[in-house]
Amino acid sequence: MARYILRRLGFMLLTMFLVSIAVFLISEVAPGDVARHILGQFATPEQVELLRDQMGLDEPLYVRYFDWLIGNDWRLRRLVGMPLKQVLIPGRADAEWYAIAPDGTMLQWKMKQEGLVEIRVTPDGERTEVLFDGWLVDENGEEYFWGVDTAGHVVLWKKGEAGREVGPASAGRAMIEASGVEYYPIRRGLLRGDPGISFRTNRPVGPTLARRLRNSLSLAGIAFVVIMPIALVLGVLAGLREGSPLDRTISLFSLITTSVPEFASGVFLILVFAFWLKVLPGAAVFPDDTAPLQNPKLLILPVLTLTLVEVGYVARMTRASMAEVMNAPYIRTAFLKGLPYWRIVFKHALRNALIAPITVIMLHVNWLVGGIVVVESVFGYPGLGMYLLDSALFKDINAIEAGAMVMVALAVGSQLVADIIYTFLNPRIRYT
Amino acid sequence: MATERPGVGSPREVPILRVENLAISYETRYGEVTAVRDVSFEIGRGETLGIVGESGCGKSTVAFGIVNFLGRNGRIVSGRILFQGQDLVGRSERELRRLRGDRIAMVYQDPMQALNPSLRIGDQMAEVLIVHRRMKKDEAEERCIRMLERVYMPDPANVMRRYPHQLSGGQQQRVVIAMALLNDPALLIMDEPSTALDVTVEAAVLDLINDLQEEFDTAIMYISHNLGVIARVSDKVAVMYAGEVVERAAAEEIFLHPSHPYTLGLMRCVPRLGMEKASSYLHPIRGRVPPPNRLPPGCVFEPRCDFARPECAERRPPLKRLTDGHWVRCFFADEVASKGQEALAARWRKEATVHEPQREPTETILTVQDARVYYSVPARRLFSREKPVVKAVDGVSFHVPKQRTLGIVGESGCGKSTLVRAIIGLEKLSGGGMEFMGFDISVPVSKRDLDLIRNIQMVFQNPDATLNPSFTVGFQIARPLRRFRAVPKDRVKDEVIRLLNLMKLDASYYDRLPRQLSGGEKQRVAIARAIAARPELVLCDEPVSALDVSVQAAVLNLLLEVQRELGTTMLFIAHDLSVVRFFCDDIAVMYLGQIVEIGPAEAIYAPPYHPYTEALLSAVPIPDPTAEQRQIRLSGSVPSALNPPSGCRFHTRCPRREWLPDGGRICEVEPPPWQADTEEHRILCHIPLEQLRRMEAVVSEEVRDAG
Amino acid sequence: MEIIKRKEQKEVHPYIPELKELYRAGRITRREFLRTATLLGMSFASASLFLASCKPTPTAAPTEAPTEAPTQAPAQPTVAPTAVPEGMPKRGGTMTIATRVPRIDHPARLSWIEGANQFRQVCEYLTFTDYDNITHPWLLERWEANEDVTEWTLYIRKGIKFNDGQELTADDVIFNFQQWLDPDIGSSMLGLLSYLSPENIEKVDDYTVKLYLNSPQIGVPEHLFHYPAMIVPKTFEGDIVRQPVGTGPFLLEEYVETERAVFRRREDYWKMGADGKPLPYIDKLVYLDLGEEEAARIAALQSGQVDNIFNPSAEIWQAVKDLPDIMVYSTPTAQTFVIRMRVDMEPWNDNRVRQALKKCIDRQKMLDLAWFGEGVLAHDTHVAPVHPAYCPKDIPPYDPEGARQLLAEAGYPDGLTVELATQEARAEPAMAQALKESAAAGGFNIELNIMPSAQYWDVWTEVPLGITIWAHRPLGTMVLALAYTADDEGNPVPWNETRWVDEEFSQLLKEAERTLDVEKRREIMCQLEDIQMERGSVGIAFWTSVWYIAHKRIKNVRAHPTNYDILFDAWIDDEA
Amino acid sequence: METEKKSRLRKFWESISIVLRSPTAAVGLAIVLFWVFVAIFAPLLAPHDPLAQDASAINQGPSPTYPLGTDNLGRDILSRLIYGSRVILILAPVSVLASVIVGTVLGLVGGYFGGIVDEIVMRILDAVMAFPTILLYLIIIAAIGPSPLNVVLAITFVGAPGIARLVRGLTLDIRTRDYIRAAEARGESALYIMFVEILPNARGPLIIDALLRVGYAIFAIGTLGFLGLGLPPPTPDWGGMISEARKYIWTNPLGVLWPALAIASLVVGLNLFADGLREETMRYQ
Repeated sequence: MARYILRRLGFMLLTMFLVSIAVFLISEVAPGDVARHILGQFATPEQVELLRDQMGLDEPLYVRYFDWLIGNDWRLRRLVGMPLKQVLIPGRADAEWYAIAPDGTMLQWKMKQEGLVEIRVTPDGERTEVLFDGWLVDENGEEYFWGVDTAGHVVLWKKGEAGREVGPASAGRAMIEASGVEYYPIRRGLLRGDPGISFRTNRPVGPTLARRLRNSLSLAGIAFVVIMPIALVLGVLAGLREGSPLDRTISLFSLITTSVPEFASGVFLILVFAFWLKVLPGAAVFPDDTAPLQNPKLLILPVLTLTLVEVGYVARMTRASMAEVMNAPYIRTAFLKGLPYWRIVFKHALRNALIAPITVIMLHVNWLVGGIVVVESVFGYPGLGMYLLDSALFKDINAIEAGAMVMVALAVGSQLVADIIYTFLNPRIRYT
Repeated sequence: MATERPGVGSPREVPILRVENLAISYETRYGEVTAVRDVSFEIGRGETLGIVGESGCGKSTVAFGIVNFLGRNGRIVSGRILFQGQDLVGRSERELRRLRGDRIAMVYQDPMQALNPSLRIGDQMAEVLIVHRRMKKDEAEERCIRMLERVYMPDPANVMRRYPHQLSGGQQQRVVIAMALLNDPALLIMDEPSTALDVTVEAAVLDLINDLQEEFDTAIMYISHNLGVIARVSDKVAVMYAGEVVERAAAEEIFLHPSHPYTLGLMRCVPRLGMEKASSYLHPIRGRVPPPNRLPPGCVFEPRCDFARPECAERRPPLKRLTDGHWVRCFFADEVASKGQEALAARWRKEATVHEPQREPTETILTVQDARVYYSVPARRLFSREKPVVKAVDGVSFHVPKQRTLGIVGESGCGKSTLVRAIIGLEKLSGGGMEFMGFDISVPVSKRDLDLIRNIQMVFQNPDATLNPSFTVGFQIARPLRRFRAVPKDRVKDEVIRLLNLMKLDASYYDRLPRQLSGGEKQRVAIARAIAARPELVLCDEPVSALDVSVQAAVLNLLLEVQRELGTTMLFIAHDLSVVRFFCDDIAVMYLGQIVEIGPAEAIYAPPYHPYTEALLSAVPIPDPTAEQRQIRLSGSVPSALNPPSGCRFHTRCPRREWLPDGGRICEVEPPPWQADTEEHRILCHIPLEQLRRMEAVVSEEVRDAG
Repeated sequence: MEIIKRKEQKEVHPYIPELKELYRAGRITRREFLRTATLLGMSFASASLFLASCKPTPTAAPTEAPTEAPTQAPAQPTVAPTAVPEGMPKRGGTMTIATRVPRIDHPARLSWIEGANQFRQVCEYLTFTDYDNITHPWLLERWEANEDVTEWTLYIRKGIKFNDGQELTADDVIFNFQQWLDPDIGSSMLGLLSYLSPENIEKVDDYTVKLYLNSPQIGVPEHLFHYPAMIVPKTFEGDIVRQPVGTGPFLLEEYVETERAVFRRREDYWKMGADGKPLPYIDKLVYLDLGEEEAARIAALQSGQVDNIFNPSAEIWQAVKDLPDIMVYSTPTAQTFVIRMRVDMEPWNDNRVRQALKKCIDRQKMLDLAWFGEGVLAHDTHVAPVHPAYCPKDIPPYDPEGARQLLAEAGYPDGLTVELATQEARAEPAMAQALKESAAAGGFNIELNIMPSAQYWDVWTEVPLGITIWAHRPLGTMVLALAYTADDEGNPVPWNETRWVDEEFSQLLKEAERTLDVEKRREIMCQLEDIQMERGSVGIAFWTSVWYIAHKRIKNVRAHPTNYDILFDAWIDDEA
Repeated sequence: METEKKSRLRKFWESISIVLRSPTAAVGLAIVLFWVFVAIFAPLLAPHDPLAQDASAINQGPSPTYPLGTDNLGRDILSRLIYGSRVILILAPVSVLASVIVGTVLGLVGGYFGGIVDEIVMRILDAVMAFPTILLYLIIIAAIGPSPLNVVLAITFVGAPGIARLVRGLTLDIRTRDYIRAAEARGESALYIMFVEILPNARGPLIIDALLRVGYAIFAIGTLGFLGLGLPPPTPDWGGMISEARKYIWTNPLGVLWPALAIASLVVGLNLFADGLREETMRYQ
């Protein structure tokens, strides 16, 4: 069993790797330029080019891919000559890069009016700024220096002829004097926990994605907890009373609900409950992070929309499986053993009948989290689906990759869980 | 409390079960169909009633009718079922439920399906006691373990915790039987309990049933299509045909004085152990079993009856009393009875002209030299080094002369099918070599050239799976003709029709689909397909074992005709020794991947035997209750081919080991040598030949000639 | 360069007496007088005083611009906004606004109005152009221009403090001018203040700054209210989110891009409210990003979860205008959807084909379908009635037959197949489908390529035929300079999406920007409009109204032509 | 003597009679045929040109001239529904057909050869199934731009794994049958065995599954239209119509109702037909 799980986990990593490459290639091919999306339609071509350079988008595809995957801080260290360290800014979902001097003080440089300034932060947090004078001289006599700016780039500054330092005084995230010579955004790479900066929010992808994932999981989770029991019960009842009026009504109900597309049913629910009856909020508005917990009413309609579509599908499947099991020979044996009806149903039939539906239900986890982008868009619910859709439209490659990785992990993960549950329920299958 | 067995149907006592003209019908798409009509019989305490009949004759319907478990569309139309005096028909579901599993227990056909795959054996058994006796769990489990011991189940405590799929077929059947007997039922209904089992396991189960009946004094209704099994188990026998009981009498009476044409027909189409193709002829019953919704007006057997007279077609014969306890549903019962006697006697006369086996030595067409077929099986533990291997066929050598038939006999798992599939090229040889008409055929079929492939064809076991359901009969027979270009394009259709006629099927079958054919007809088409391109060698993998007895005879005769007419050599695989004895010239007995005895048919069936052959012969059910058959039972279960026992593979179960010094230690250590009884007859055993020659015949001679 | 006579007058600017004469003679409208006078430094109070004291004699006065009343949209009689708050404004409460919360770093580089609206609550501008297009001093006390409006003196209001305690001084103002003019920062102010170079800014004293322009420009105060022109302290280092320092009424509490932005009231704001205490009245402002989906925003507004939807499309207006507790404020603007043709590409290089397409525009129908009739018809020139120097023209009729003839002349007797690209947003798809249907009669077979907004903004200057939305700008000349001229070397400026450069047109435009004289300026505009109508590269069907839709509990708000959120004196009354 | 052709004809009638016997299948078939009829005779049935815009009647409810009312561009909803059925009834089946072809080939190859080939096929299928569908739609559409081709491609890419798994399962089961052994014993080529011996016997479950997939394809086309990634306007397609009418639901709720009912009815029809068929074949075995 362990060997099987190991093999499947290995496969999961392989799939994620393949998907990440596919996403990188396809988004390279797809039209649209993220720098222009950031700067807006009124940016001049030079500005767009400069921003592309600063975001490291002008580097060859494979370099960018490996930067994303395993990071480039270990490579850039050689340029700066000092180890680089990423420090989280307390209280804000952001982080800064520093070069670490031998004595432990953290260094950053930024271009100001009076020239290149060195920021020193001693281990005990005391921060000083002093004019920089450690310029190096290259072969043709030009003064240059490789340092770390405040916007997380390793930058090459050069002293121009006009005596005034030329280079990006990139204070904060902005590029005040954006005439730097070379830029490399520093990253630790996904495998070392840093999915990179989202171009859309200019913040690390991690926290935003986590919030979106939590929203989606809470929606999917509640929907899952609501849908599955109802659907299973309905399916079992219909399967037991095959052909009876109860079976026919349940089948018809589940057939109708699965046939109405979720975007149509979602809109109708808003019309009825939010507009006419004014009972429930029509949109999932999150004034702050804790909204879904404080105001559960926000989730009722989205969950209801999801439930409508899902219940029918799962119920129909459970019904078929239940009906099949009830005609199985071992159930006949149970009857012939004179066991009471409900004992036969619960002890003998249910266990085998639930094997098929449960495994398929797990495959729905993947759909629930990623595929419900339509429900998210109808209710403006800030979930993972919308996040991926917006990022893809914006060509925010770091966000797309991180989102895709989460989804693939969920998909393959749920497939694996489905198989494991399958083995517990069905002792005949012993995976080697 | 082993009371003396009350003999046949003692009248004074109230019978456990008494059924009076029971009629059951199903409503199907074609409307209401009566599957069973006016069936009556009774079973006394400690008495076994055998119900015999071919598939579709309604015997299972009767069984389910008694416990009123007829599914949604079945219904008891009329008649009474008196269980210990009270009528079950019309009783409420609640009352019936209390009876089932407590007073009336049922065991039915396929043991693999009968147990719930997801529950442990212990839970499924204890349940019966807990529900009916309100017994506490541990006490119930204790009772189950004791019951498992009674059914000779090895290591019962461990079995309780295992799941059904971890037990062999035989073991599962024992569990089902034990479960049925837990509440000491008054009536035990068994529907073909041993059909799916190997002959040695079947023999053990049948013995078990007899012992338990004596001990618990239960009334048993035993249903089977195998005459031999019925003969061994039943005190009284009822023969059913197309939903009706055609003859009912004591066991000896039925077998020695069959008085209904159908019963007689059954007797004459089943090969007796001693018969062989040279001296006797199988009499198949012509025609087909009529479908329940289109029954003939008069006597239901009339269309297939050799004694039929015009009035048989008009009036339906009642069940007439011939002698005390012997009832027959035929107007001319006594005439049938007397004619029957000479027909049965005739069976033993040597009819010279029937099938002259190829006597003079011809050149060998197929030689197999030390053939080995191994499968690698994924290792149990995570990182274990050694790659476990199943040695399905482990060093088999033999040769087959042209136009003769070699029979290969052995229980399931002995490797006979694998061997055949290796010969035709579907399995890769792991060692040794094979030669056919001078060509090396140890390579798989994909690597053989077309002409070589044309010359070896195969007939398969399961008639329902041997033909492709999506194509017409004509297309499937024509395929080999087209593939091997055996016949010019334009004459393919005529050739197919000729082949159909050869198989005694008229041209109308050309456009039919497999689902419109009966089992027997499908098998004939399969044979037509196999011989279409005139192969030199035809391999038959259990061609008749899935057919009804009456149809079996017709197919066997067909194969013999084909061999005579086309001169094809045949390899015949089977587990039914009487059929093999009848059909084959030479016979090889296989056990766990090796041939343990090989020789001409008559040499195999007479001492000296290899101990395994002897056990096989003693387990074969003989359709004659009076026949004495030495009881030799094998202990333990078939070892796994994963790591076969050292030395002689049979030593773990061999009943004859004590004939050798110090308990047959040599059998465990050294692989046995080949000992030649005659030039063709050889036995693989350590026991010296003289000692083997002194063995008693398993089936005494005089039974064979008495007739 | 015509020199205006200097007049010894205590007037702030020598031209003002002449202005008064023109007004008394009725040759310029009340609004033109007010706007030009205030631009020249006259205080709004004294200007209105003068207007009240005399009545213009209606001689050959130019026809009143049809949209005199700034707030009254002709077609739809929405409720007139409450000009004066009923009773004393209440304090406190939270206002929630549904809008996109985009990424932002340096305010000078802003290109989305949403970002400007959010940080306009924290930082302020030197001047303030109100709803009637009249510019007042804001952070400035007052300003003075020399005679030929080439030198401007800006007097900074004393005592205004940034929210980190620093006082607003001339150094800060100069720092901001340098930021706007620094090409590396890439601010759109660079294009606007093309008449000013960084070295010509002189710091007179701590509270006075003097600008020496390279060429005369009357609209300087208006340009200082352009949305990127927020005033940040001189210590600013480029990221407003990390350094939310400004003189505005609110403080930044939380800014989560693509999700929400939260602002809290500032206690020590310099401007006083009606009740004598410092503004603003509202406690907390929450901007929520509900994504592109309009239905979600409508549902949120309708269920009271948000109080206002930023820049509502016609569909949103149609959906919510009749809801019980929702107030709709409307205002005519110079916002339009330009059907633009690249003149440097087949077939649009032939003016007859361009004229043919213009004839195919069924203007009223397109206005009804795309904007539910909420706007005024236009005549293919990028100067709108709300613009002060607008020269009215009659609306060209829908003439498919004429179009077909023109196409035949141009060599396409049996019609022409073209592809039109635009964004899947607001009204563009509706307009595109309306144009396709009406142009079919005129011989055009238009295939539509409607793509997601992000994709369209990648190619909006490249596609041969497209529909592009142009936001409102207070001055007619602004847009003409941005979209229909060439730079010094003669190739089209970056936003000239149609690559249309016309020598005569460019000359006249420079002329118009220089002329102070309102009348003369209007004549030049008339010529500019004629050129664009006759051989221009754009079809403009209508000018849209813009709405400000808010819950009735939000008081003292009005619709602003460029959708600015002016909330420093808005207040919330929950009882009403 | 019956010829080859006649037996095929008989087989055809036999399958038709199966359908008519089960009520659910008959009702389902009736609904589907209704929409097919509407699609074929659209020009005759539609009262107005689906693209004609009537500026005076925007977002109107049902009226004598416009029985089902008008959409946000003043176009007649009834006519657009009728013409929309054409788009759906061509696009959905075509996409399903494409995914059936791709899926069947993969399933057959994986199921028949087994071993590493099967492992590779299965891994590819798993990878495709794990790929986030929304991203997939986006990327295909971004690469090719909104057009019917990319709708087909998107649905094929999403649908094929499901079908491949079904066919693989069936092949694994059929492969054990004796008639396959007989074919192999005749040295038939792998291709022959897969496409002549195995595939015809997988027909039953494949047809039923395909019918269900047409329903899902209709959903997918609707979802794509809804997210603005589907067919380019002004083509009348039901999903797009819902997405358009969604914004005006407060003033004209019926605008969303009609296309939603259309989609639901067609999908119900297909599901009923498939269920009926499955029940019949189940009882038939």
